[in-house]
Amino acid sequence: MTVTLVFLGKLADLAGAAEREVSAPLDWPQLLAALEPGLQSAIAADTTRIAVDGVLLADKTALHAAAGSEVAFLPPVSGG
Amino acid sequence: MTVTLVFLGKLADLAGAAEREVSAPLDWPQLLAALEPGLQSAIAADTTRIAVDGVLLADKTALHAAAGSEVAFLPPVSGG
Amino acid sequence: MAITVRLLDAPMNPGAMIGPFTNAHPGLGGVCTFVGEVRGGEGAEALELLHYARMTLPGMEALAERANTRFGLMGLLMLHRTGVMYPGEPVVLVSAAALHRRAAIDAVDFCMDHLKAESWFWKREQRGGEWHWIEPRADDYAALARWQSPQA
Amino acid sequence: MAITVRLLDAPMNPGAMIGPFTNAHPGLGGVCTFVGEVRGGEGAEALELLHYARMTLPGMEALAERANTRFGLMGLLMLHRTGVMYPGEPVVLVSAAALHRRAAIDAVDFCMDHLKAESWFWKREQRGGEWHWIEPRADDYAALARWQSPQA
Repeated sequence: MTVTLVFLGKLADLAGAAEREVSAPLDWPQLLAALEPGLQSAIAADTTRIAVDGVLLADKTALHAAAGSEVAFLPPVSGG
Repeated sequence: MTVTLVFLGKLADLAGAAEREVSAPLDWPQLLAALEPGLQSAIAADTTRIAVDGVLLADKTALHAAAGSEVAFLPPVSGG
Repeated sequence: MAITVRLLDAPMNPGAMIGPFTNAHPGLGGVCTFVGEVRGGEGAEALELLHYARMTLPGMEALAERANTRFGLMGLLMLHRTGVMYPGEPVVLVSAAALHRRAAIDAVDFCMDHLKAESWFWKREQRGGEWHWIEPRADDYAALARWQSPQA
Repeated sequence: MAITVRLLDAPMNPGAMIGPFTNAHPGLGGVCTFVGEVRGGEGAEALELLHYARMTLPGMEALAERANTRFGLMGLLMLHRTGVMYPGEPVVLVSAAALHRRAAIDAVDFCMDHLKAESWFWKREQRGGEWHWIEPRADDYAALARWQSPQA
Protein backbone atom coordinates (compact mmCIF):
# COMPACT_ATOMS: atom_id res chain seq x y z
CA MET A 1 0.00 0.00 0.00
CA THR A 2 1.14 3.51 -0.76
CA VAL A 3 0.72 7.20 0.05
CA THR A 4 0.07 9.61 -2.86
CA LEU A 5 2.19 12.76 -2.91
CA VAL A 6 0.62 15.74 -4.74
CA PHE A 7 2.90 18.57 -5.87
CA LEU A 8 1.13 21.88 -6.44
CA GLY A 9 2.22 24.94 -8.38
CA LYS A 10 5.88 25.10 -9.21
CA LEU A 11 6.65 22.12 -6.96
CA ALA A 12 5.21 19.96 -9.76
CA ASP A 13 7.92 21.31 -12.11
CA LEU A 14 10.55 20.52 -9.51
CA ALA A 15 9.16 17.01 -8.93
CA GLY A 16 8.82 16.42 -12.67
CA ALA A 17 5.23 15.25 -12.15
CA ALA A 18 2.08 16.36 -10.36
CA GLU A 19 1.83 13.15 -8.32
CA ARG A 20 4.06 10.39 -7.02
CA GLU A 21 3.42 7.23 -5.00
CA VAL A 22 5.62 6.30 -2.02
CA SER A 23 5.34 3.44 0.46
CA ALA A 24 3.08 3.79 3.45
CA PRO A 25 3.13 4.75 6.24
CA LEU A 26 4.97 8.04 5.87
CA ASP A 27 6.31 10.37 8.53
CA TRP A 28 8.44 13.53 8.17
CA PRO A 29 11.88 11.84 8.27
CA GLN A 30 10.66 9.16 5.83
CA LEU A 31 9.29 11.85 3.51
CA LEU A 32 12.56 13.77 3.44
CA ALA A 33 14.46 10.53 2.82
CA ALA A 34 12.17 9.75 -0.13
CA LEU A 35 12.79 13.07 -1.92
CA GLU A 36 15.70 14.21 -4.06
CA PRO A 37 17.68 17.12 -2.53
CA GLY A 38 16.15 20.04 -4.54
CA LEU A 39 12.62 18.94 -3.78
CA GLN A 40 13.54 18.16 -0.17
CA SER A 41 14.67 21.72 0.51
CA ALA A 42 11.66 23.21 -1.32
CA ILE A 43 9.30 21.15 0.83
CA ALA A 44 11.18 21.88 4.02
CA ALA A 45 10.94 25.65 3.31
CA ASP A 46 8.82 27.59 5.82
CA THR A 47 6.49 28.84 3.08
CA THR A 48 5.53 25.34 1.87
CA ARG A 49 2.47 23.93 3.65
CA ILE A 50 1.46 20.28 3.84
CA ALA A 51 -2.09 18.93 3.83
CA VAL A 52 -3.09 15.34 4.52
CA ASP A 53 -6.35 14.33 2.86
CA GLY A 54 -7.26 17.99 2.39
CA VAL A 55 -6.46 19.11 5.94
CA LEU A 56 -3.53 21.48 6.53
CA LEU A 57 -0.98 20.46 9.12
CA ALA A 58 -0.17 23.13 11.70
CA ASP A 59 3.27 21.52 12.13
CA LYS A 60 4.40 19.63 9.07
CA THR A 61 7.11 17.73 10.95
CA ALA A 62 4.21 15.99 12.75
CA LEU A 63 3.27 14.30 9.43
CA HIS A 64 1.86 10.78 9.80
CA ALA A 65 0.20 9.50 6.66
CA ALA A 66 -1.34 6.04 6.49
CA ALA A 67 -1.75 3.85 3.43
CA GLY A 68 -4.26 5.34 0.96
CA SER A 69 -3.70 8.91 2.19
CA GLU A 70 -3.02 11.88 -0.06
CA VAL A 71 -0.23 14.22 1.05
CA ALA A 72 -0.27 17.58 -0.75
CA PHE A 73 2.58 20.09 -0.87
CA LEU A 74 1.32 23.65 -1.24
CA PRO A 75 3.72 26.46 -2.08
CA PRO A 76 2.59 30.06 -1.45
CA VAL A 77 -0.39 31.02 -3.57
CA SER A 78 0.23 33.67 -6.21
CA GLY A 79 -1.53 36.99 -5.79
CA GLY A 80 -3.29 38.56 -8.62
CA MET B 1 -37.75 92.23 -15.43
CA THR B 2 -37.71 89.45 -12.86
CA VAL B 3 -35.59 86.92 -11.02
CA THR B 4 -36.78 83.29 -11.00
CA LEU B 5 -36.78 81.55 -7.62
CA VAL B 6 -36.46 77.74 -7.75
CA PHE B 7 -37.51 75.76 -4.68
CA LEU B 8 -35.98 72.29 -4.48
CA GLY B 9 -37.02 69.25 -2.46
CA LYS B 10 -39.41 69.95 0.35
CA LEU B 11 -39.02 73.71 -0.06
CA ALA B 12 -41.31 73.38 -3.11
CA ASP B 13 -44.03 72.00 -0.81
CA LEU B 14 -43.51 74.90 1.55
CA ALA B 15 -43.58 77.45 -1.29
CA GLY B 16 -46.61 75.80 -2.87
CA ALA B 17 -44.83 75.72 -6.24
CA ALA B 18 -41.47 74.74 -7.70
CA GLU B 19 -40.84 78.23 -9.11
CA ARG B 20 -41.80 81.82 -8.48
CA GLU B 21 -40.96 85.12 -10.17
CA VAL B 22 -39.97 88.17 -8.11
CA SER B 23 -38.81 91.60 -9.22
CA ALA B 24 -35.20 92.20 -10.07
CA PRO B 25 -32.66 93.00 -8.80
CA LEU B 26 -32.71 90.87 -5.66
CA ASP B 27 -30.43 90.96 -2.63
CA TRP B 28 -30.69 89.08 0.68
CA PRO B 29 -32.88 91.61 2.55
CA GLN B 30 -35.15 91.94 -0.49
CA LEU B 31 -35.41 88.17 -0.76
CA LEU B 32 -36.42 87.77 2.90
CA ALA B 33 -38.96 90.58 2.54
CA ALA B 34 -40.47 88.82 -0.50
CA LEU B 35 -41.07 85.52 1.32
CA GLU B 36 -43.81 84.47 3.71
CA PRO B 37 -42.56 83.73 7.26
CA GLY B 38 -42.44 79.88 7.07
CA LEU B 39 -40.47 79.93 3.85
CA GLN B 40 -38.30 82.78 5.10
CA SER B 41 -37.07 80.79 8.10
CA ALA B 42 -36.56 77.63 6.01
CA ILE B 43 -34.41 79.56 3.56
CA ALA B 44 -32.49 81.36 6.30
CA ALA B 45 -31.67 77.98 7.94
CA ASP B 46 -27.95 77.12 7.93
CA THR B 47 -28.60 73.89 6.04
CA THR B 48 -30.26 75.59 3.06
CA ARG B 49 -27.82 76.57 0.31
CA ILE B 50 -28.41 79.15 -2.42
CA ALA B 51 -27.16 78.97 -5.99
CA VAL B 52 -27.35 81.77 -8.55
CA ASP B 53 -27.44 80.55 -12.15
CA GLY B 54 -26.13 77.16 -11.03
CA VAL B 55 -23.26 78.48 -8.87
CA LEU B 56 -23.42 77.98 -5.09
CA LEU B 57 -22.93 81.03 -2.91
CA ALA B 58 -20.35 80.65 -0.17
CA ASP B 59 -22.23 83.29 1.84
CA LYS B 60 -25.88 83.48 0.94
CA THR B 61 -26.37 86.87 2.59
CA ALA B 62 -24.09 88.19 -0.21
CA LEU B 63 -26.87 87.39 -2.72
CA HIS B 64 -27.09 89.83 -5.64
CA ALA B 65 -29.24 88.55 -8.49
CA ALA B 66 -29.80 90.57 -11.64
CA ALA B 67 -32.83 90.48 -13.94
CA GLY B 68 -33.05 87.16 -15.77
CA SER B 69 -31.12 85.27 -13.08
CA GLU B 70 -32.24 82.00 -11.54
CA VAL B 71 -31.91 81.75 -7.75
CA ALA B 72 -32.19 78.18 -6.43
CA PHE B 73 -32.84 77.15 -2.83
CA LEU B 74 -31.28 73.79 -2.03
CA PRO B 75 -32.19 71.99 1.19
CA PRO B 76 -29.89 69.18 2.40
CA VAL B 77 -29.82 66.28 -0.04
CA SER B 78 -31.31 63.02 1.19
CA GLY B 79 -28.96 60.12 1.65
CA GLY B 80 -29.90 56.75 0.30
CA MET C 1 -10.32 56.42 -20.88
CA ALA C 2 -14.01 57.17 -21.15
CA ILE C 3 -16.25 58.81 -18.58
CA THR C 4 -19.97 58.42 -19.12
CA VAL C 5 -22.39 60.20 -16.78
CA ARG C 6 -26.14 60.16 -17.32
CA LEU C 7 -29.37 61.10 -15.61
CA LEU C 8 -32.14 58.75 -16.73
CA ASP C 9 -35.86 59.33 -16.39
CA ALA C 10 -36.81 55.80 -17.44
CA PRO C 11 -35.86 52.33 -16.10
CA MET C 12 -32.33 51.12 -16.71
CA ASN C 13 -31.05 47.59 -17.28
CA PRO C 14 -27.74 47.21 -15.40
CA GLY C 15 -26.90 43.84 -16.97
CA ALA C 16 -27.10 45.38 -20.42
CA MET C 17 -24.76 48.25 -19.45
CA ILE C 18 -21.96 46.29 -17.82
CA GLY C 19 -20.98 43.96 -20.68
CA PRO C 20 -20.44 46.74 -23.26
CA PHE C 21 -18.69 48.92 -20.66
CA THR C 22 -16.26 46.11 -19.82
CA ASN C 23 -15.67 45.28 -23.47
CA ALA C 24 -14.95 48.94 -24.22
CA HIS C 25 -11.84 48.83 -22.01
CA PRO C 26 -9.50 46.10 -23.23
CA GLY C 27 -6.39 45.63 -21.16
CA LEU C 28 -8.15 46.34 -17.89
CA GLY C 29 -7.47 44.34 -14.75
CA GLY C 30 -10.83 44.66 -13.10
CA VAL C 31 -14.25 46.21 -13.17
CA CYS C 32 -16.23 46.98 -10.04
CA THR C 33 -19.91 47.79 -10.34
CA PHE C 34 -22.44 48.86 -7.75
CA VAL C 35 -26.15 48.88 -8.48
CA GLY C 36 -28.48 50.39 -5.90
CA GLU C 37 -32.15 49.53 -6.00
CA VAL C 38 -35.31 50.82 -4.41
CA ARG C 39 -35.64 48.75 -1.25
CA GLY C 40 -38.84 46.87 -0.78
CA GLY C 41 -40.34 46.03 2.59
CA GLU C 42 -40.86 48.48 5.44
CA GLY C 43 -44.05 49.63 3.75
CA ALA C 44 -42.52 51.85 1.06
CA GLU C 45 -44.64 51.73 -2.09
CA ALA C 46 -42.62 54.04 -4.31
CA LEU C 47 -39.65 56.37 -4.28
CA GLU C 48 -39.43 59.69 -6.09
CA LEU C 49 -36.09 61.25 -6.85
CA LEU C 50 -36.09 64.96 -7.63
CA HIS C 51 -33.11 66.81 -9.02
CA TYR C 52 -32.14 70.29 -10.21
CA ALA C 53 -31.27 69.95 -13.87
CA ARG C 54 -28.94 72.92 -13.86
CA MET C 55 -26.69 71.54 -11.11
CA THR C 56 -27.27 67.81 -10.65
CA LEU C 57 -25.66 66.48 -13.83
CA PRO C 58 -22.75 68.99 -13.76
CA GLY C 59 -22.13 67.96 -10.13
CA MET C 60 -22.04 64.28 -11.11
CA GLU C 61 -19.68 65.04 -13.98
CA ALA C 62 -17.32 66.87 -11.63
CA LEU C 63 -17.46 63.93 -9.19
CA ALA C 64 -16.64 61.50 -12.01
CA GLU C 65 -13.62 63.60 -13.00
CA ARG C 66 -12.40 63.68 -9.39
CA ALA C 67 -12.72 59.90 -9.09
CA ASN C 68 -10.93 59.40 -12.39
CA THR C 69 -8.01 61.60 -11.33
CA ARG C 70 -7.81 60.21 -7.82
CA PHE C 71 -7.93 56.52 -8.74
CA GLY C 72 -6.32 56.57 -12.20
CA LEU C 73 -9.22 54.81 -13.88
CA MET C 74 -9.50 53.37 -17.37
CA GLY C 75 -13.24 53.99 -17.51
CA LEU C 76 -16.10 55.18 -15.34
CA LEU C 77 -19.82 54.78 -15.91
CA MET C 78 -22.20 56.69 -13.60
CA LEU C 79 -25.95 56.43 -14.16
CA HIS C 80 -28.64 57.81 -11.86
CA ARG C 81 -32.40 57.60 -12.14
CA THR C 82 -34.79 60.47 -11.51
CA GLY C 83 -38.57 60.39 -11.18
CA VAL C 84 -40.85 57.82 -9.59
CA MET C 85 -39.53 54.29 -9.05
CA TYR C 86 -40.91 51.14 -7.47
CA PRO C 87 -39.24 48.55 -5.18
CA GLY C 88 -36.67 46.48 -7.04
CA GLU C 89 -35.97 49.12 -9.70
CA PRO C 90 -32.35 50.21 -10.11
CA VAL C 91 -31.72 53.76 -8.86
CA VAL C 92 -28.00 54.14 -9.41
CA LEU C 93 -25.21 52.33 -11.19
CA VAL C 94 -21.52 53.12 -10.83
CA SER C 95 -18.97 51.02 -12.67
CA ALA C 96 -15.22 51.64 -12.65
CA ALA C 97 -12.59 49.91 -14.77
CA ALA C 98 -8.95 49.99 -13.75
CA LEU C 99 -5.70 48.09 -14.09
CA HIS C 100 -5.95 46.94 -10.47
CA ARG C 101 -8.85 45.87 -8.30
CA ARG C 102 -8.10 48.27 -5.45
CA ALA C 103 -8.56 51.32 -7.70
CA ALA C 104 -11.76 49.95 -9.23
CA ILE C 105 -13.38 49.04 -5.89
CA ASP C 106 -12.29 52.25 -4.13
CA ALA C 107 -13.51 54.42 -7.01
CA VAL C 108 -16.99 52.88 -6.80
CA ASP C 109 -17.04 53.27 -3.04
CA PHE C 110 -15.90 56.93 -3.34
CA CYS C 111 -18.47 57.76 -6.03
CA MET C 112 -21.33 56.12 -4.11
CA ASP C 113 -20.47 57.92 -0.87
CA HIS C 114 -20.35 61.27 -2.67
CA LEU C 115 -23.44 60.62 -4.76
CA LYS C 116 -25.40 59.86 -1.59
CA ALA C 117 -24.14 62.69 0.57
CA GLU C 118 -23.28 65.49 -1.86
CA SER C 119 -25.18 65.14 -5.11
CA TRP C 120 -28.25 67.26 -5.73
CA PHE C 121 -31.02 64.71 -5.29
CA TRP C 122 -34.01 64.95 -3.00
CA LYS C 123 -36.02 61.86 -2.25
CA ARG C 124 -39.48 61.14 -1.05
CA GLU C 125 -41.17 57.87 -0.29
CA GLN C 126 -44.77 56.90 -0.65
CA ARG C 127 -46.22 55.02 2.34
CA GLY C 128 -49.92 54.35 2.73
CA GLY C 129 -50.53 56.57 -0.30
CA GLU C 130 -48.78 59.58 1.27
CA TRP C 131 -45.47 61.08 0.18
CA HIS C 132 -42.84 61.68 2.87
CA TRP C 133 -39.53 63.49 2.37
CA ILE C 134 -36.45 61.49 3.29
CA GLU C 135 -34.20 63.45 5.62
CA PRO C 136 -30.40 63.42 5.36
CA ARG C 137 -28.70 60.72 7.39
CA ALA C 138 -25.73 61.40 9.66
CA ASP C 139 -23.94 58.25 8.48
CA ASP C 140 -23.88 59.55 4.92
CA TYR C 141 -21.77 62.48 6.06
CA ALA C 142 -19.63 60.17 8.21
CA ALA C 143 -18.96 58.06 5.09
CA LEU C 144 -17.44 61.10 3.36
CA ALA C 145 -14.95 61.65 6.16
CA ARG C 146 -13.26 58.39 5.17
CA TRP C 147 -12.02 60.07 1.98
CA GLN C 148 -10.64 63.22 3.55
CA SER C 149 -7.28 62.11 4.92
CA PRO C 150 -4.46 62.73 2.41
CA GLN C 151 -3.66 58.99 2.12
CA ALA C 152 -7.20 57.70 1.80
CA MET D 1 -30.08 34.04 1.24
CA ALA D 2 -28.20 32.05 -1.37
CA ILE D 3 -24.49 31.42 -1.60
CA THR D 4 -23.20 30.14 -4.94
CA VAL D 5 -19.53 29.20 -5.29
CA ARG D 6 -18.13 27.65 -8.45
CA LEU D 7 -14.83 26.74 -10.08
CA LEU D 8 -15.16 27.00 -13.85
CA ASP D 9 -12.87 25.46 -16.43
CA ALA D 10 -14.45 27.27 -19.38
CA PRO D 11 -15.02 30.99 -20.15
CA MET D 12 -17.68 32.82 -18.13
CA ASN D 13 -19.97 35.65 -19.16
CA PRO D 14 -20.24 38.10 -16.24
CA GLY D 15 -23.07 40.10 -17.80
CA ALA D 16 -25.19 36.97 -18.02
CA MET D 17 -24.58 36.10 -14.34
CA ILE D 18 -25.35 39.44 -12.73
CA GLY D 19 -28.92 39.99 -13.95
CA PRO D 20 -30.28 36.66 -12.70
CA PHE D 21 -28.32 37.00 -9.44
CA THR D 22 -29.82 40.45 -8.80
CA ASN D 23 -33.32 39.31 -9.72
CA ALA D 24 -33.02 36.35 -7.34
CA HIS D 25 -32.83 38.72 -4.35
CA PRO D 26 -35.89 40.94 -4.28
CA GLY D 27 -35.89 43.50 -1.50
CA LEU D 28 -32.18 44.14 -1.68
CA GLY D 29 -30.71 47.60 -1.43
CA GLY D 30 -27.63 47.11 -3.51
CA VAL D 31 -25.46 44.69 -5.41
CA CYS D 32 -21.72 45.12 -5.75
CA THR D 33 -19.87 43.07 -8.34
CA PHE D 34 -16.19 42.79 -9.11
CA VAL D 35 -14.93 41.11 -12.26
CA GLY D 36 -11.19 40.54 -12.61
CA GLU D 37 -9.76 39.89 -16.04
CA VAL D 38 -6.49 38.68 -17.46
CA ARG D 39 -4.51 41.87 -18.03
CA GLY D 40 -3.18 42.47 -21.48
CA GLY D 41 -0.03 44.40 -22.24
CA GLU D 42 3.35 43.87 -20.57
CA GLY D 43 3.97 40.99 -22.97
CA ALA D 44 1.84 38.35 -21.24
CA GLU D 45 0.30 36.03 -23.82
CA ALA D 46 -1.67 33.75 -21.54
CA LEU D 47 -2.33 33.00 -17.89
CA GLU D 48 -2.75 29.53 -16.40
CA LEU D 49 -4.46 29.06 -13.08
CA LEU D 50 -3.83 25.80 -11.29
CA HIS D 51 -5.77 24.64 -8.27
CA TYR D 52 -6.02 21.66 -5.92
CA ALA D 53 -9.49 20.24 -6.37
CA ARG D 54 -9.59 18.76 -2.90
CA MET D 55 -8.98 22.07 -1.13
CA THR D 56 -9.61 25.01 -3.48
CA LEU D 57 -13.39 24.85 -3.72
CA PRO D 58 -13.92 23.96 -0.02
CA GLY D 59 -11.67 26.94 0.85
CA MET D 60 -13.75 29.27 -1.33
CA GLU D 61 -16.97 27.94 0.22
CA ALA D 62 -15.61 28.61 3.72
CA LEU D 63 -14.62 32.14 2.64
CA ALA D 64 -18.11 32.77 1.24
CA GLU D 65 -19.65 31.65 4.56
CA ARG D 66 -17.34 33.97 6.51
CA ALA D 67 -18.25 36.91 4.27
CA ASN D 68 -21.93 36.14 4.58
CA THR D 69 -21.79 36.02 8.37
CA ARG D 70 -19.56 39.06 8.71
CA PHE D 71 -21.51 41.35 6.37
CA GLY D 72 -25.04 39.99 6.78
CA LEU D 73 -25.56 39.44 3.07
CA MET D 74 -28.70 38.56 1.16
CA GLY D 75 -26.77 36.72 -1.53
CA LEU D 76 -23.22 35.99 -2.61
CA LEU D 77 -21.96 34.72 -5.94
CA MET D 78 -18.29 33.69 -6.21
CA LEU D 79 -16.97 32.30 -9.49
CA HIS D 80 -13.33 31.56 -10.30
CA ARG D 81 -11.77 30.27 -13.48
CA THR D 82 -9.10 27.59 -13.68
CA GLY D 83 -7.02 26.55 -16.66
CA VAL D 84 -5.48 28.59 -19.46
CA MET D 85 -6.92 32.05 -20.18
CA TYR D 86 -6.06 34.85 -22.57
CA PRO D 87 -5.93 38.65 -22.04
CA GLY D 88 -9.41 40.09 -21.60
CA GLU D 89 -10.97 36.89 -20.29
CA PRO D 90 -12.70 37.08 -16.91
CA VAL D 91 -10.81 35.23 -14.16
CA VAL D 92 -12.95 35.93 -11.12
CA LEU D 93 -16.38 37.32 -10.34
CA VAL D 94 -17.64 38.16 -6.87
CA SER D 95 -21.09 39.66 -6.45
CA ALA D 96 -22.71 40.48 -3.12
CA ALA D 97 -26.30 41.57 -2.51
CA ALA D 98 -27.25 43.32 0.73
CA LEU D 99 -29.76 45.71 2.20
CA HIS D 100 -27.15 48.48 2.33
CA ARG D 101 -24.35 49.45 -0.01
CA ARG D 102 -21.62 49.40 2.62
CA ALA D 103 -22.13 45.69 3.33
CA ALA D 104 -22.25 44.81 -0.38
CA ILE D 105 -19.09 46.77 -1.27
CA ASP D 106 -17.13 45.63 1.78
CA ALA D 107 -18.09 41.99 1.23
CA VAL D 108 -16.73 42.09 -2.33
CA ASP D 109 -13.55 43.81 -1.17
CA PHE D 110 -13.11 41.22 1.63
CA CYS D 111 -13.70 38.25 -0.67
CA MET D 112 -11.32 39.56 -3.35
CA ASP D 113 -8.54 40.23 -0.84
CA HIS D 114 -8.90 36.73 0.60
CA LEU D 115 -9.25 35.04 -2.78
CA LYS D 116 -6.04 36.65 -3.93
CA ALA D 117 -3.93 36.07 -0.84
CA GLU D 118 -5.34 32.92 0.75
CA SER D 119 -7.11 30.76 -1.81
CA TRP D 120 -5.36 27.74 -3.28
CA PHE D 121 -4.53 28.98 -6.73
CA TRP D 122 -1.16 29.02 -8.42
CA LYS D 123 -0.60 31.12 -11.49
CA ARG D 124 1.81 31.12 -14.32
CA GLU D 125 2.13 33.47 -17.26
CA GLN D 126 3.27 32.78 -20.75
CA ARG D 127 5.74 35.33 -22.17
CA GLY D 128 7.64 34.79 -25.39
CA GLY D 129 6.27 31.26 -25.48
CA GLU D 130 7.71 30.37 -22.02
CA TRP D 131 5.72 29.79 -18.86
CA HIS D 132 6.79 31.66 -15.72
CA TRP D 133 5.37 31.14 -12.23
CA ILE D 134 3.91 34.23 -10.58
CA GLU D 135 5.35 34.74 -7.11
CA PRO D 136 3.26 35.92 -4.16
CA ARG D 137 3.12 39.69 -3.73
CA ALA D 138 3.70 41.41 -0.41
CA ASP D 139 0.82 43.81 -0.98
CA ASP D 140 -1.65 40.92 -1.17
CA TYR D 141 -0.76 40.00 2.41
CA ALA D 142 -0.90 43.68 3.41
CA ALA D 143 -4.43 43.85 2.00
CA LEU D 144 -5.53 41.10 4.39
CA ALA D 145 -4.33 43.04 7.42
CA ARG D 146 -7.09 45.59 6.75
CA TRP D 147 -9.68 43.00 7.83
CA GLN D 148 -8.02 41.90 11.04
CA SER D 149 -8.96 44.63 13.49
CA PRO D 150 -12.12 43.76 15.43
CA GLN D 151 -14.04 46.72 13.98
CA ALA D 152 -13.02 46.36 10.35
